[in-house]
Amino acid sequence: MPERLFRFIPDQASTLAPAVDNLYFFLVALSAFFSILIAGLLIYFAVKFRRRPEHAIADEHGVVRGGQDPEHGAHGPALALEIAWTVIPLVIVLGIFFWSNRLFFLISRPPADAMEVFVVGKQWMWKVQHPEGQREINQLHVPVGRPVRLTMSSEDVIHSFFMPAFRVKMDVLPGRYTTAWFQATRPGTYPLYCAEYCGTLHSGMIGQIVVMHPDAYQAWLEGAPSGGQTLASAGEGLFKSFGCAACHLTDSPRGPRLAGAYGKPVSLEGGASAVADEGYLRESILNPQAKIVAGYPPIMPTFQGQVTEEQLIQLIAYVKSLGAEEGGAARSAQGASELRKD
Amino acid sequence: MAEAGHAAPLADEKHGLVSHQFEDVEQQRSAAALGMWAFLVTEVLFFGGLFLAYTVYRRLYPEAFAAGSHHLDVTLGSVNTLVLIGSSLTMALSVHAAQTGDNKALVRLLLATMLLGAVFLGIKVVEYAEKFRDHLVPGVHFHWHGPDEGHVRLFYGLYFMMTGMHAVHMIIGEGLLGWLVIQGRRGRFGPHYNTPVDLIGLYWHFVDIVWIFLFPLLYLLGRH
Amino acid sequence: MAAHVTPPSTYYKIFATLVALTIVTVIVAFFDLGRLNTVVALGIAVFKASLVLLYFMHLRHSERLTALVIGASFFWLAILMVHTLMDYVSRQWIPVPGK
Amino acid sequence: MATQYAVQPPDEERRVHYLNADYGIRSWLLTVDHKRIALLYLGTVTVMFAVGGLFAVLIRLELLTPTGDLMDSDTYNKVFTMHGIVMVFFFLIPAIPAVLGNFLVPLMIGARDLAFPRLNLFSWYLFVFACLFGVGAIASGGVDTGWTFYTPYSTSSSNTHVITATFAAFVVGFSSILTGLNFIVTIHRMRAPGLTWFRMPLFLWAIYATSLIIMLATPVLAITLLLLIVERAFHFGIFDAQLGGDPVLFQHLFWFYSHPAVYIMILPSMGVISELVATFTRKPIFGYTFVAYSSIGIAVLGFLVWGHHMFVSGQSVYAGMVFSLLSYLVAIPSAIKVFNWTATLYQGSVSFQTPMLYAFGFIGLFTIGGLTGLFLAATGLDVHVHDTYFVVAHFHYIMVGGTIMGYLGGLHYWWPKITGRLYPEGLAKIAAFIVFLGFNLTFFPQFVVGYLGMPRRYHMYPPEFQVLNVMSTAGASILGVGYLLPFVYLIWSMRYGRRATANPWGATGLEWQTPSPPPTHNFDVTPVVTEPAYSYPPIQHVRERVVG
Ligand code: HEA
Ligand code: HEA
Ligand code: HEC
Ligand code: CUA
Ligand SMILES: [Cu+2]
Repeated sequence: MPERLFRFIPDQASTLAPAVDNLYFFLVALSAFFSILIAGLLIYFAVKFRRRPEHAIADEHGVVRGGQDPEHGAHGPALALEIAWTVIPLVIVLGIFFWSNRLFFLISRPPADAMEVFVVGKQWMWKVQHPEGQREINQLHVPVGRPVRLTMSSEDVIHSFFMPAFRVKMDVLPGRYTTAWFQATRPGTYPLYCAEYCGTLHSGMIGQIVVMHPDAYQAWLEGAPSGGQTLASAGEGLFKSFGCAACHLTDSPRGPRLAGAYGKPVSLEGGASAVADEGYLRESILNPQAKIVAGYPPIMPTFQGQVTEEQLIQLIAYVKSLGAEEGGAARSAQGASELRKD
Repeated sequence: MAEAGHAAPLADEKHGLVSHQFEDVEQQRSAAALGMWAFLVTEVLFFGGLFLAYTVYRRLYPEAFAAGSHHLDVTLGSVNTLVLIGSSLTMALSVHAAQTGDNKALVRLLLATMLLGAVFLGIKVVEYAEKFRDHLVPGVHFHWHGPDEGHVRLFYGLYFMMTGMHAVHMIIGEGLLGWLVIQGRRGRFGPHYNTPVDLIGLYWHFVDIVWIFLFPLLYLLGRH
Repeated sequence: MAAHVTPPSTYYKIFATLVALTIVTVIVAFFDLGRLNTVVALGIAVFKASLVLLYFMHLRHSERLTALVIGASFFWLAILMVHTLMDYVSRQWIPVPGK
Repeated sequence: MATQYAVQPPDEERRVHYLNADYGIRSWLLTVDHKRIALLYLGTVTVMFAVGGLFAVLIRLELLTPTGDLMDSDTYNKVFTMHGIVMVFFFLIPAIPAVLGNFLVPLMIGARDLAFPRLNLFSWYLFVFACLFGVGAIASGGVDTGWTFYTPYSTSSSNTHVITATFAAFVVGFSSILTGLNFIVTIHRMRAPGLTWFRMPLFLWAIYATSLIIMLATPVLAITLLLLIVERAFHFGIFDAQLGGDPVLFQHLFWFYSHPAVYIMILPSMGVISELVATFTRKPIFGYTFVAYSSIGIAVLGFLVWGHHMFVSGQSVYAGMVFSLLSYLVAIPSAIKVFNWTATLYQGSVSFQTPMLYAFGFIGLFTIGGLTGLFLAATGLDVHVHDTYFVVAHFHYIMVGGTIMGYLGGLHYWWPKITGRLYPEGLAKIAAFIVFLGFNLTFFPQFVVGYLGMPRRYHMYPPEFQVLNVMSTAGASILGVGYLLPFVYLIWSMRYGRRATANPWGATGLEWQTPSPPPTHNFDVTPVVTEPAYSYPPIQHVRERVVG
């Protein structure tokens, strides 16, 4: 982008950016219109109807006799005016409402084919993990032209992952996952900020988003430090070392088979049901007693305090990969409630 | 002082005083009554925050809440409910005594109300002591023999906040009743002037109503 | 004095009803009615609270403004509850990412 | 409204009024006279404004350069936190209700005092106690959570004086509840004969609506802060995700109070503007009933929109949409007010004394601030501008450009009534212009820098934002001068100003029908109201003016 002396909008580097800016420009125009209208009328009336000597008005001592009929309970033209300036703004704001919330829905629903990146915020840095195992700190490398979905969590307080060039921001909370997505349209380096106040170095919790051509990205992936393991394979290692495999890997009756569980509904003890999204998997590991799968005893120990946020991400990546490998069909056909019978 | 420059407060024959800002007793009484009701509105929303937290977490962790609740003492809770309803009765009767000018009954009924309030608080102390013994007071010593300790801790946290705030209101109420007793013995109240009895009565009944909701929510869910 | 004087007999009747309702609500709690348990428990609580309000607190014989004030407090309590729960109830509605 | 005090008695020097009825410290500290209590509040909130202003100066000086050279990050964090807490809880919320409201409510309804004068004094003591506690928290090292106290930062991470500061806010809450309660009861029960609801000045409608909000919202703040204190002290997990709680619940509870609280801050100022516009155009407010009802509409609808502060907090997307829709609805009553004020000028007899200049400033700046609220309520756009300087600019436009303008306008307008003296008009006009210019220079650039992506609460920032920040700091120094001027000349005028007549503006309203300053009990004879508010005589407009 050519450097400009004075800018009014940040770089437009995602598919969302122009859509958001259009709404912004519309609102700027609308605001300008109403501000100028109000200011103009005020000035015009103030000048035109400024106090003149011929106005017979109460004197300094304010002896006020015989009032003019105050406009209580408007009727006629006055009422028409009142209705007009109630209804016209109402129509306008409803328009803005529909426009902006369509956009919001777009921003809130990542496309299904998005590539996944995991983000962990902690005071005061961003830790990023790519599915192929690459890790970075305060940097995020992404390819241009592909939707990217961020799954984010915090180790301590609330942070917020803010990429102004993409017009995307999402709070990063402790204890649960939040998601954000974008599709970069222009290679370059863009700022990354923490937007939720999080303590001393809140303003230092910044970084860069590096958008690359797909081949450059591929090259970067190969060069970046990954410890030689993808997230899922790291998760597999943990699955074994934490002893999850003992209950979950074989078709042992001790715990439910996890293959294909991701994204499917689970029936719970007590009749409720839940969807096995990332948040559910997370809770199942950290707080297994909170939601018990129907038909199983509540014997799974909690791993709270034993697994770090990053290990959790690896475990979940592994559980999700189990579904992908085995097609997931087996489990979904049989359904969680079926499990109870065998 | 401000009062000094003004026409002496109008002494209304038998009734108490009409403060300088009011035109007459009736205005003064109705202002005071509205003031008390408005105050109770703020109390509803004050407790409302706690009820909200309770509802949110109970929805999220029904099992843990049921388990935690199961460990509360229903008998003590029920007895306390009856005690408090009893105190509401004596309070209502005090208002009647004041309205009819039966000063002896007024003082006795107020004392009975205070006594029942004290019984309630006493039972509460016993319950708290038990919880303390069982390590069910949230804090470093909290310990729960059973699944889902974290969410049971939440239940107990809310239990203590809700009953604790209720108890604080009871204690304030006891203080107000004590003041009424002193005034009552001086013969301040009668058919023409009983606003304080009336208003403190409203407060006391309100505290009772709070308990009427706390009792089933905390003690009774998860009983079966 | 504008205040209405309620005869003690009314107070006793209300008291008896409140005691009876307390006993009922405790007994009901020991039966498993599923979701109905909560409904019944709260229903009885609301009824008891209304009795206290109407008779012990003389709402029945108070001016309209008092009823309005009380109504407002419960209306605002409802706003607090409903709008917050709206968030909690609908959090899971967004489809699972990637599926 | 024909009452007798039209002409000041000649022996003005010796007339007994509320200021000279009694002397000495005790006569002030133990007073139950609403007018004296109003002055006690005036003194207290002015001190708090100076404290908050001092912090604002520190913020702006630090942000002059992108690097953190004036103070370290921890200090900066404390500075903006205490700026926000002091300005919101200790200045803006009490400013108009407790100063002008306290002084005017009984006068405007023709009563001798508020319904509960001793409770009124007690609220002031609570307020002072809270101020001392707050200043104590500042002096002993301060607090760094942001004025929003978000958990879990405030409960488990911050190691500053969170409990002291929240406790101070808690106490201030009680003080404002008691004030609100007093106003509600007073307006319901103590209106002068003939003063029906729809004859009331619009300032009273605004104060009534404000008091409703105070009473319904503040208790929730109280319990929220209490939960926060308990959580911080005992960690039972209610807002702590590690223990099963949900930090977002805190945000719900906090904003349930704090969004309505922004209307606590703007409604009284809107009430002042209605009075000013009527007086200085010599006309009844156009669409009186609509303006009156819109205050109540704002008070009610204002409770339904709090989630618009939480669009990206992890709140459900669907809840976000509902909150967005409702936020748009609450903008409508504000729009109605702005249009009605503007229409009032039509065929009026407009004069340009200082209070009216502030009223013009209010209408213009509030319009900009409110319209930018529409940007923020636009969910898809708020994702980008949330927690950036765009938000900072939005609320300063409303709170500084709107409320403080209204407050200053009101203070000038009722100054003759309060002190019995006139302020120096020429100087006051100059100050009003300086405030207007300085304000825009300070905060307009922040819209731009916010949309460019500069996050708020940033101690250091990328160099590309510097130009706009320098403009902002320059503006703040002009603004500071603009505020300092009234501070000086108003104090000066208390001794040296010209004596004011009972009704220097020739305004309607009961407060102008008693001498300036009023006697201790306001009216020697309870006034009887026979006409609606703002019953000015018709204006003789010369229809066809010959140009020549
Ligand atoms: C007095 C204070 C005050 C007032 C009155 C308002 C009024 C409004 N506010 Fe503001 N707001 C704040 C103080 C205030 N706000 C503060 C302090 C914050 C930040 C808190 C923090 O995080 O620290 C904030 C933050 C804030 C946010 C959250 C932003 C974020 O954090 O991401 C939102 C989002 O919706 C918002 C919206 C609105 C709206 C829609 C109004 C509306 O009520 C405005 C209505 C007014 C008008 C619309 C103008 C007049 C109308 C016309 C001239 C006619 C034309 C009108 C139309 C076409 C509709 N505000
Ligand atoms: C009523 C509320 C109010 C008022 C009046 C102000 C007034 C001002 N505010 Fe404030 N502000 C807030 C409420 C308010 N603010 C809030 C709620 C926040 C958010 C805090 C948070 O994030 O938690 C905030 C945050 C905030 C920030 C963002 C900080 C950040 O996010 O990092 C900035 C930055 O420029 C700022 C600037 C200013 C300025 C320049 C003024 C100026 O208008 C001030 C002008 C005043 C003076 C310059 C002093 C004048 C001198 C006197 C009155 C004389 C005194 C006399 C003697 C000392 C003898 N404010
Ligand atoms: C002692 C046996 C045991 C161990 C060890 C164990 N689990 Fe479990 N797990 C269970 C049982 C039993 C259930 C079903 C009951 C429940 O929901 O708590 C379960 C449920 C789950 C679920 C929810 C499954 C579904 O179908 O909805 C997940 C996910 C899970 N475990 C992951 C793990 C992981 C990851 C580990 C290791 C870090 C682990 N478990 C270790 C026994 C165990
Ligand atoms: Cu992390 Cu701010
Ligand atoms: Cu808001």
